[in-house]
Amino acid sequence: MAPVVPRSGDAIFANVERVNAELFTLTYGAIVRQLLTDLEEVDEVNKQLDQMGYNIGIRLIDEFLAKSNVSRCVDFKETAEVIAKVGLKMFLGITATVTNWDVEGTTCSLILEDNPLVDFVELPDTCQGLYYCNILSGVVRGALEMVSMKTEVTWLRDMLRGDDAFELQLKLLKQVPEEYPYKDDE
Amino acid sequence: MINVGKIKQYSNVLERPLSKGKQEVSLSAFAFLFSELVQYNQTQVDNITELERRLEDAGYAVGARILELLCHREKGNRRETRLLGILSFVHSTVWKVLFGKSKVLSLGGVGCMGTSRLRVGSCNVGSLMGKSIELVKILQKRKVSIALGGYLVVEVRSVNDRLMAIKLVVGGLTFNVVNAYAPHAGLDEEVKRHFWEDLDEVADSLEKGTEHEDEYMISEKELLVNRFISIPKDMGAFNCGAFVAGIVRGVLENAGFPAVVTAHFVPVEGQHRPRTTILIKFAEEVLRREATLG
Amino acid sequence: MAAIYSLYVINKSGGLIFCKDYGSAGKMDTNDSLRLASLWHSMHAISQQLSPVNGCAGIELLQADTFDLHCFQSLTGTKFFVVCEPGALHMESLLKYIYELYTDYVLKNPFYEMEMPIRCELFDINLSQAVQKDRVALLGR
Amino acid sequence: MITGPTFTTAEFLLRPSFTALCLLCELLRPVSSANSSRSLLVIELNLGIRKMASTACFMIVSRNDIPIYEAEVGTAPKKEDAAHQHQFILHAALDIVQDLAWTTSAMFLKSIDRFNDLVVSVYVTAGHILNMLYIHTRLMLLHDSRNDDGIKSFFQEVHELYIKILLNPLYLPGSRITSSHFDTKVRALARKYL
Repeated sequence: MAPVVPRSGDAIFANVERVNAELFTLTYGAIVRQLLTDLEEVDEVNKQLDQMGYNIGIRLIDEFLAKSNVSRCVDFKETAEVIAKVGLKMFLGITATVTNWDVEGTTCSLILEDNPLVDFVELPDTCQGLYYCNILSGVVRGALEMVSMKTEVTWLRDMLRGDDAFELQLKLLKQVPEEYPYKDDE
Repeated sequence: MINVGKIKQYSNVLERPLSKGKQEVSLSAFAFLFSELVQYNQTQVDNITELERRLEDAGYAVGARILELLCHREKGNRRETRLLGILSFVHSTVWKVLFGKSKVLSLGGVGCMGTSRLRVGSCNVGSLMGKSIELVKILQKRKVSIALGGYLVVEVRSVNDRLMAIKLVVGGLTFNVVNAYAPHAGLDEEVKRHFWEDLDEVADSLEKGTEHEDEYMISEKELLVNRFISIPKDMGAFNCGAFVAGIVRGVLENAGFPAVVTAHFVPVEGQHRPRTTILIKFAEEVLRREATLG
Repeated sequence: MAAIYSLYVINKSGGLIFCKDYGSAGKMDTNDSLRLASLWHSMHAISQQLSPVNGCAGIELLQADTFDLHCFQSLTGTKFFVVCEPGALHMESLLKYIYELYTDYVLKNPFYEMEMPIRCELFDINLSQAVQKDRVALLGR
Repeated sequence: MITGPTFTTAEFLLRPSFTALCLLCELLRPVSSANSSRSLLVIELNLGIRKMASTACFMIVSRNDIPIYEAEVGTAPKKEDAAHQHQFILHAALDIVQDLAWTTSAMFLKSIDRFNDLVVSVYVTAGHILNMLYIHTRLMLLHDSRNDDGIKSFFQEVHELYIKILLNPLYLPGSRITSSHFDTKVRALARKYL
């Protein structure tokens, strides 16, 4: 009954229309720049980036489902793998390794193998507290929420802040049981 | 992907080799990001002009950076010092790198100026596919100064099957070429009347266009950023192309060619969707300098 | 004569966000359409509850003697359904394709607000091309 | 006797540059007349050069002639006054650059000006200007070296570094380059090529 989940997004990425990563990177840079000017406080910028990511995530999930032919995952483990191998590949052309599972199987880390968002970027002294890629955590959180998984997504390691990798932690808070439509109706 | 290992370690951005521009992300990723850029900026403004300005500013930041990068990478460290040079840089190099296609077919090397004689030739080449080198040879042999796509095509208007107006810039002069395919004697009077009426109309409109020698246009059927965007009726003539206009302005202004750049929808007859025209109006100083450079 | 009579999109809380009529016999006004949407939404949910096996995704096809109704629900809860001639082919592919159009021209449009009625010119244009008879046949290949 | 550009007090005052103003004060301190201060400059420089092993002053000038980076990269012992004078000479050459920059599409303008034994070489990048003064970002080097190829290589590599700085979305174009990595790398390049 369950269709085979694609193990990698390579084929999908090869078939979708693509654009120069520099346009993407610089556009994202322009967004961060705007936020820094508008909000001034680095913490506020982090929050706003996360919010913007969330807004993207709740829309992007449909595109992911429509184009990847992935259907419902059996467990959170599979979900994490699909994000790492199919989702990231399909949109950003990159993959990640899933590690650091806790015993309950509800917390894990994605270690990015590349990160097109940060090409060219170096944090100046004035923006030391900035989580430059915070949009990405928002995207994952938003996308998972739309398929009834409440999660908490945080950066554990960030190379822009001197760490040796980009590590994104996914923590499953609760799996919302499917009781719609009655729950959602007011 | 060959690059399976861990992300490469660089102590800082200066150690990293300059990108080759080969890396890609999906169009969707960009489209979602751009959409969010527009949505965020909508929350920051209370009118459409302001929204356009903010999008343009975001584009400007991209343009200013892309200019320096592309001159270095794609142009072998040549700067553009002339108006037409920079325009051609924008619509060929910049467009190609950012949007994956160059805007205008440019054969180059055909527009030979310096002589006061201008030869205009017309030849039927059918399709240009794979024939461009051959064509250039013939043109050079015959000393034809302008060929379609020859130097810098500023505007192309296809009026109907029989009429086409092209605005060319060769060596600082603007040429309006109307290519007409007159109906032969055997056709209906009605067809002939139509043809002459249309021709009159074209001639009139060009007259108007030549009043603004400092204006240039880049037309695009569908801008990459507008691909998925439908503008609501209540937003009037708002065009998200303001972002692209900002990129163009960023490139031009930083190269020393300050200009006002705007994006407009221009309706196309027989098409559902209007095309977008990026209108470039150079500052007076630029034209003055251009004149002194000769 | 078009093989497709009408198309509906319902958001995850049962609100009608898009409907397009391609020539059904009985004309419906907006109120009728809204009522139909929420009715179908509930029916769809009930069918899931009624299913004797777990993991039922709800009604996919409703056949009547004068029409077929094909329904597709995405994992995010948005439902798309077409009403078409009995026995019309390739409707699953069509719905899938419409879902893709929705992700492109609705969700990537910064002026679309989530869960709200769809008013996107590009979605309309692409949709009307997609439901043309010969295009639908192409989807089946 | 003065082979470089001649300056007038008016030119001094017109130049909006902070560095030039600093220098003006400095120069005006010992003698009040503009003429004598000019000759004083020459004498000091001549003395300076005889003592120095090699002189090289490197500067990046952005919009409105504002320097965004400067470094004494010669092997000669550092001297505050000398540094100011070098920067001043470089600034004085800016007018020449402004005219020259539009006559060629090359970035490397070679030696555009000399001041006794010192030569001003300039590298004009593709971008960056603002506010009615249409000037590109210029990398300027004042040096006593005759090694043109070395200078060119130096400029090209610094240019690449500059592009990397500029591409950083968090760097505001036209603002000072504060990165210590950049400074270290420029000095290393100077040792290699000059």
